[in-house]
Amino acid sequence: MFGLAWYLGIGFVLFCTGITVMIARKSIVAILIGIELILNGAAINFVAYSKFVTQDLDGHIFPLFIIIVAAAEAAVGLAIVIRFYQIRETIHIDEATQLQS
Amino acid sequence: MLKLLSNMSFYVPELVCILTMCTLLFMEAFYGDKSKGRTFVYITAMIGLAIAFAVLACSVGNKPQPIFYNALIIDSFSTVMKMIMVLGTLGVFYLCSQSTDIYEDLKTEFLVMTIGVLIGGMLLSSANNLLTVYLGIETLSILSYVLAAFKKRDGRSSEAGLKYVLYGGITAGVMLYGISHIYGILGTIQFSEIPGLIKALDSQQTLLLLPAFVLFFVGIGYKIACVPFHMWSPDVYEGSPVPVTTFFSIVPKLAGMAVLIRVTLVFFNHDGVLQTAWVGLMQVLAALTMFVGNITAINQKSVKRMLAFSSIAHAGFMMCGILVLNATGIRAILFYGATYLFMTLLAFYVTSFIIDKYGTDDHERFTGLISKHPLVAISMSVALFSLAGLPPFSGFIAKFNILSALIESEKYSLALIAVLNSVISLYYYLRLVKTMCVNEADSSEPIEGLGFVNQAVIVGLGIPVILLGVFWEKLMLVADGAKIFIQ
Amino acid sequence: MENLLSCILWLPVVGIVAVLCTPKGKDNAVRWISLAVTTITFVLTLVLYCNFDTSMSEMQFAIKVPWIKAFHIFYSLGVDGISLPMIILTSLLFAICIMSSWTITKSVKGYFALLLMLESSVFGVFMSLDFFLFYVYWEIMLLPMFFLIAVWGGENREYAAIKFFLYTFFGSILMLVGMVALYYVTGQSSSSFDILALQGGNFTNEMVSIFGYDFHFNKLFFWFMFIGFAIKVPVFPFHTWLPHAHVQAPTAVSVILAGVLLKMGTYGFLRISFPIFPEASVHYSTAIAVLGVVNVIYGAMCAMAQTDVKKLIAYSSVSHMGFVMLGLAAMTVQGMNGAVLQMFNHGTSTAMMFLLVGILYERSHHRWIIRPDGTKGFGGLFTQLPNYSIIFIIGMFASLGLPGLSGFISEALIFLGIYERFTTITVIAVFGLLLGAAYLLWMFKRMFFGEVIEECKSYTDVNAREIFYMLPLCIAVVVFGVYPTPILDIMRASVGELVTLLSRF
Amino acid sequence: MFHKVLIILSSALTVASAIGVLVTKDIVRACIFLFFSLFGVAGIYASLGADFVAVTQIMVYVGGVVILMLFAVMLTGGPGKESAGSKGYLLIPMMGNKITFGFGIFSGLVLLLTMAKITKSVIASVTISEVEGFASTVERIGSLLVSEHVLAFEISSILLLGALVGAAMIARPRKNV
Amino acid sequence: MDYTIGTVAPILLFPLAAFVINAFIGRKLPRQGDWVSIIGILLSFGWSARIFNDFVFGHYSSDYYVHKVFTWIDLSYGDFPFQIDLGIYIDNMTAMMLLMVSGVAALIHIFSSFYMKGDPRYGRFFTYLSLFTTGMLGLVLSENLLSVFIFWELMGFCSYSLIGFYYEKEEAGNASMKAFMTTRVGDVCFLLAILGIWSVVGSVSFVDIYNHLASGAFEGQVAILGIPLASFCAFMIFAGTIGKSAQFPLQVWLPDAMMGPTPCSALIHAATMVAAGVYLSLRMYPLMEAGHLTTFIAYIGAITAFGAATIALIQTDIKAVLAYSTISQLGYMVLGIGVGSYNAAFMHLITHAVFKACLFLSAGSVIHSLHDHHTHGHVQEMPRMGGLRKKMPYTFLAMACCTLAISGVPFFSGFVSKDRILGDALYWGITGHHAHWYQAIPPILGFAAAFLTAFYMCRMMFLTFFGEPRDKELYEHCHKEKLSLNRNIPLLLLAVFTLGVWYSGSLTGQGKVKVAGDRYEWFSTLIEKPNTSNFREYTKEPFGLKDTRGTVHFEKSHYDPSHGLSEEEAHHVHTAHNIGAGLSILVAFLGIFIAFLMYIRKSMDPGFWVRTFHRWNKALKEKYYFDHLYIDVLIQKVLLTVNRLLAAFDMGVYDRFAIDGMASVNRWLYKAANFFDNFIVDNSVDLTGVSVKFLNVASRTVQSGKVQFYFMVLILAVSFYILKISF
Repeated sequence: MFGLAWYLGIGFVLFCTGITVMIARKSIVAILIGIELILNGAAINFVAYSKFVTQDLDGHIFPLFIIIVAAAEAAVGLAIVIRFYQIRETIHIDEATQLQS
Repeated sequence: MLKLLSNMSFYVPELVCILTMCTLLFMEAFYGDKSKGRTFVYITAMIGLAIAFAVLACSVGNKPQPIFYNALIIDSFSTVMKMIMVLGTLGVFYLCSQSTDIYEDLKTEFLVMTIGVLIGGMLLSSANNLLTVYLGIETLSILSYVLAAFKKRDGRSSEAGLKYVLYGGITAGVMLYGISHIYGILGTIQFSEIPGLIKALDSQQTLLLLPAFVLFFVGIGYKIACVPFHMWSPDVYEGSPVPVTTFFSIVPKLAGMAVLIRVTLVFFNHDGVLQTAWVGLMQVLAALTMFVGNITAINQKSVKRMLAFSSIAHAGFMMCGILVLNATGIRAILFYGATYLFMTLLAFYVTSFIIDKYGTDDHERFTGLISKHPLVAISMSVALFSLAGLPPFSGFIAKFNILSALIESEKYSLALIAVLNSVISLYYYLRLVKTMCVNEADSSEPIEGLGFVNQAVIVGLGIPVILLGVFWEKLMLVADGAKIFIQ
Repeated sequence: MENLLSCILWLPVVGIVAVLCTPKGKDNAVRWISLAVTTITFVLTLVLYCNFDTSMSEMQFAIKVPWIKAFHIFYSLGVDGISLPMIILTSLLFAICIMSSWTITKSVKGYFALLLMLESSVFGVFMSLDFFLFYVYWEIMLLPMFFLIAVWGGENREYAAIKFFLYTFFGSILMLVGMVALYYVTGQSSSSFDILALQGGNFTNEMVSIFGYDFHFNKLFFWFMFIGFAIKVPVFPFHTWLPHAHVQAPTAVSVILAGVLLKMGTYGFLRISFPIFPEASVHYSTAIAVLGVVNVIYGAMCAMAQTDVKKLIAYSSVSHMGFVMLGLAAMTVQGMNGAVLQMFNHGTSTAMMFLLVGILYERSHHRWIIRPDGTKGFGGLFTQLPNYSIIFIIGMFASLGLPGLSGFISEALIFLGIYERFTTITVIAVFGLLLGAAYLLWMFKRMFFGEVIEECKSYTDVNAREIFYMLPLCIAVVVFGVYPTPILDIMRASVGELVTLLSRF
Repeated sequence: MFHKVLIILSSALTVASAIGVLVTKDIVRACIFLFFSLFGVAGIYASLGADFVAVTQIMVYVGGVVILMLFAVMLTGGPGKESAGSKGYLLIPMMGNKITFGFGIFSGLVLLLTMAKITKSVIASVTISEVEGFASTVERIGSLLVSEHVLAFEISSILLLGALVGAAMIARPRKNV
Repeated sequence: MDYTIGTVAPILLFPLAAFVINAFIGRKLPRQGDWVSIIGILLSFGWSARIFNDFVFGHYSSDYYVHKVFTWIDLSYGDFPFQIDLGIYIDNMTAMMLLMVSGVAALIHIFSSFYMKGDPRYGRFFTYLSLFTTGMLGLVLSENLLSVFIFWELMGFCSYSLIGFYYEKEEAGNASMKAFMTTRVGDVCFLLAILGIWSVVGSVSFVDIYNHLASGAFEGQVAILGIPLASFCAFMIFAGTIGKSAQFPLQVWLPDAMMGPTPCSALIHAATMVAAGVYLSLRMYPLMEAGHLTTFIAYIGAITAFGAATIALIQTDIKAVLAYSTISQLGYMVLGIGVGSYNAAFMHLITHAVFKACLFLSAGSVIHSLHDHHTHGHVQEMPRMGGLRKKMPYTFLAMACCTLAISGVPFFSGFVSKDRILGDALYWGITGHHAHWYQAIPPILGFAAAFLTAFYMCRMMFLTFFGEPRDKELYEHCHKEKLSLNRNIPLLLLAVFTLGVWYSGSLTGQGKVKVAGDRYEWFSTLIEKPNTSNFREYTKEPFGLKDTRGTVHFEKSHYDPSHGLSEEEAHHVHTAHNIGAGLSILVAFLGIFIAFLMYIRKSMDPGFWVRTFHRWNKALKEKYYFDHLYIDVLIQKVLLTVNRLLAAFDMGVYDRFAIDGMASVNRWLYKAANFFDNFIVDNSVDLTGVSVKFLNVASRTVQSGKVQFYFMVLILAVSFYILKISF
């Protein structure tokens, strides 16, 4: 029962939830949270494949770097969010429409 | 260990860059808050890049060499690509030193970030496994986010950074999801093994690989800003300071191109349903990219935004060179990249000085430039005509090469679309030329930024645009020799 | 002798450098330098003419230097009987244009530099034997044209210039596709842009797929080239840039545009389309003839409705170039020779007309035959400007094909050539002559007959400079109207060779 | 047995928390949900035998990123800011409005379908070999990181350095002025 | 006599040289160079006379001709021969034409030096005259249709310039343009004929055409729409004639052409150029026959002759009367061609040239003397004249002779020629064996026109020279005419040649009242229809400085009273001629008599007739509404409207929408994107404030700046593609 399908299913649910969060939520921080969910969904896939299919540790290395990169991205992203907030005093995503044709 | 050290010898350009980056960080620390006299910083940065460039130039034509356990491959293609990127970064450095769009006290950080992005780009252009690709793209992206938001006091710049982060985040996620499946299906992340494995796949797995690859492609497509993943780019380009925009339209784009070429060749180099489907998709995307870029550029008032859209269109052009999947196409892309570099730099240089002077880059601000600074206006016209693809400028030769690659592989429809886009693009470039050279200026007040040196630099950038349009044999040979290496 | 062509080609470029190096404010020096350069060029083309072997159909004075080896591109020049008349015409008209532009005062340096650049590029088009080179020159020509129209033109000049540029660029870009396709279709080993090597059309059976539709290579790319050249000619329905460009352009540029640039289109047919796609050319000659006759009639009818002199003459160019198209469609020696001769003759006569209109414009600053409010724009010029009128009569009657003046012979040859192939079309086209006379005479009547109207009383007759530059054209118009052999002799062999080639299909 | 319980528990935690992120009103709660979700993911890693990854997940992700997020939320006005958006049209709490929600769900569904397609066929096509879990991956990962993936290791340091400098530069108040 | 460049070309070159000299330095010469032109034409006349002498007094053979060519344009290459030859073709007709043209032209030149004296553009007038003479002589000498066409057009140009000679007058401009354009219609047709003939013959040399006609090369050839080529070419050539000779329906230009100076009217629009059309049709007579066009030609001629005569009835301008009479007489010539009266048609051409030139000169003489001191212009209106007989006796004498000639009074040249035409017409249309019912109308119209001619010509004479002066003041100012070399001598010389005896041995021209032997029927003997089979074997000879011909022998011709017909046939013809002669004498005298009654005796009131036929009168005044039809309806209403529409379409519709439309397509795409943004993105992403936003975001595109929309595009695009390839 708890084979590859189970894990891929969880990764899949995380991924979709992440995407939905990114599209539907209006808070920029929430959108950043969505990104984390997506990344985790992908990472689960890696590890699951590593165990059930490829049996090498590349599938473990990848999530490690995903975690690192996600941290860096979150740091930069949040810094920018804060900067944005300092200027616009909002983190509502629909306020970020100064740039348009 | 010895093996790693010997690998290092092929990795000198990157190392030089990293070293430069670190040195700059230290220097900045020593400078402290003294905002003046950063000449030394620039000199250091430029020397660093120049060394990197020299090393790269010396190693063009060397035997392909996989290093770091096949994580990277140093072949002529990647070397030439890196050279172009290094040159582009150098150009941006100079622009940064002149531009007031970047705060004086943040210029060192700008250099550091730029070199960081450059390193990511260099990594991408010789990436030989999926992990390196991922890390390269992320390095490129994350540091780019910072660059986009560089103008801290400006809401637009922050917004640009924000959009970049969010868009970059989602695409990175989607790409990773794709990579995870590719890894699952093929069982490896090494490019050197992939072609063989793909050949061995049964038809069902083959069909499966394509969706996974499409997800993977989202990450690259967003870097080169191809339709439909382009939507961030006009906003980001517009919001970012000019040197950053300049940088974005050159280095990340070319890096994305490089990795796209390599990935495409790795995955789709042998005939079959996979290749047909992918090439078909790429054709549509390339055509769409050109159309959307050009058509949207038509009505833009802001020159920077116009150039942003036009750079989308140029990406479409370069994609044409990829989908022919042969040496002619790669050669054409390298040529395109090299010429595109000079034209874009020139166009952005001029735009930058205009923005510095007037605060906006509205079309009208260019009015009567010819009477104020004839040489600059002429150079700018040359760049614009070249971007449109008019002989005898290098842009024409670049398009000609792409076209011949397309026609050689009998992609006449795409060739037709490409040339038609060339006509459309001429329309908006021509409008700007008209504004500069035909319309009368309201005042003959000169633009202070355009001193003798800067004019000389601008004209100097114009020279290769013309020269490469006439004597392009040498560059052609270089590009032709820059074979991509895939096991 | 081998470098004579290069000399002619690059001399104007030397002129550009000289012009740009003249110190500020020395406008007269700029003018004299340009005049000297163009005059020397003209003399050189006469040297070319004197040394030309009329019995040969091959390229002469040929020079071939590798340019881009990777693409087999050569700097390859040469002239034959088709291009030589055009080159002579070009150099003559440019010298005249420089003289006629003496009164230009707005950024003199730029103006003359651009004119010289234009001259060089036009020479390039007429001399190139390498398709790539041909294309490059073809496009370069657009740049000076654009600026000349856009900066020194009339009130609506920017629109006209952009339109001209885009239109032509659109055409040439299709040509570019065709050119590259030709390069690859000949097979990798013999890939080449050499126009002469491509002749004969050995790719009949190739198929090309565009948007899922299959086409014969031959026919498809014939049309690509056709559109490229047709826009330049301009052939209906690609003609609408011409009235705008002509009306807005300064006099000298109109002259060049009508006198030389339009010929590049038909020259393209003769040099590229017909030799390279003989089969398709023969196959589609009916279409070319039909377009030609539409040009003739449509141009003439539109001209008749114009109230602006320059626009009228612009449309007359459309009409007259239709005759050239007819001659090309004939594909007989008389028709083809007639077409080439008509290219030359139209060059001289229409240049006269535009120069005359320009002269008038300098005095009147308007060009209305009848103003929009219905009053006469000019009247009684015959009385007011007797010498001008005589020159005008010569130009006008040459233009409407009066025997004894140049236009007639070429038109007659064209008709003689085409009648056997396309009788009905000829019958229609001949009536174009009637319309042609109608609009010119109508204009002439309105402007020259009757009492001198108040406004025209201040006009001065042509001065010595104007007479001086009109004289060569008058002489050419009359002499070649009576004795065209000097020109026909040059082109006979080359055209004959082309007809021989076409007759095999 | 323990294995199965671990799997079920962590899976449930992951999925439930993820959905919590999606529907919760409060941005702070969303962060908390994220925390749980990531924790669950760590459990899944553990259940897959990826002990090193699981630990890293907890340390870096759960410990670092989420805290960062919380800081960000606090710095940008704290909880409830989203609902107090200037628009004032929030029909469903935390969800923008009906239409965005609807579109989000629609996109999610389309994506669901798509990914399900992929996942289904992946499962159908890859050859699954049942294996015993790895004894311990730490050593091997360690050696891999200094041999095969040394480059990635090194590059990530550059990346982190850059991100550090960049984030600091952006977030800190202006140097002068 | 040799036929070389030296002996033939001077005929052309003298006037040409005079033209060139006058054109460039005429103004600086004494007397503005009129003497140059006069000497030129006199020399030309001398050379023509030599040729005439050789032909008529030397060879005296109807078959004798000289044909010499040189290559003008040679485009032959490989298997494609093509060359255009020019050269001379001289036969009896040419010789006579040469003499007539150069003679009449010489006299008119001389007269011009009187008439144009004091004109500000005196020199330029002679320049044009010389050019014109060159053209006409060249046309006559031409050996092929193409060179005929060239000279034909050249004359057209001269005609244009001379009609517009007084260019200060707006009407002169209109008239000259009208003349040029109307004849150009014919010219264009002529060009088509040349093309058609060339396609079969491979050249347009007369000799080649005759040759090919004889060998039947035209048979079975079709031009367009199934029309046989011979008919097509014949019609097109005849259309040229219609244009140039002002035949119905293109007669409209000739009356207006009287805007030009009177000598030019005399030379161009009476004696020579308009006759060139007839000359061309005569040359191409075999083609007309082969094309079965003769009936048509006869009809056209008859209609023209009658119609113009009727219009002439009511004209009051002395030159207008002459203009219409010219049209009418040209109609006779064409009628002659149509009915196969080749010889007589040509004779009428010659006789008409002489008397009509004389009439015009006389009219010029009259006009010149009548100077209105109020308007400072010459008077041409007959109602203001009257009684001038006493003031200008010489002019009167000349004009009277000519009037008698044109009226067809026996012993005058007009009778000789016209009567033969009428006789032949009668035979052809009514009494002959081959006469069909539909052929009856032309002869009837011909006789009617003869009556009208006599009437209106005498009316003109009576109104001008007889009765009491109607404008006393004008009369008083008119000086008494003194015999002067350049005024009266040309008139009187021409008047002498209006006597019939010069043209025919019999005084009536019908061979009835013979005053000399058959030898004096030289005209009839020497001019015969071209016998095409004679040209089966001929060789071109080079036209050079030396005559390379061997001695050519031709049998001297003899007068054949039966015209080569059988005894019985000839009898019929003679009968018809006799009837015709009687009839035409009758109608001529009747016409004169009625005119006498009306204008001398005043016993008949012209006004009565005008009132009775007032509708008819109106039609005549409006010249049968042709001008209205052509200018107002065809050109103004139809052609110009079409042109304006086309031009408007070209710039207003085609250019704007189709070409500039490319730009608007882009704009449209842009707008569509906007629409997309407004309705989909905006309404969906945030529904509120739709109404406000609706206006606000009007300028937005897909690039709405909304990141989440970007996400959606991304996701949907990817999903779409993956779903597409998966299913």
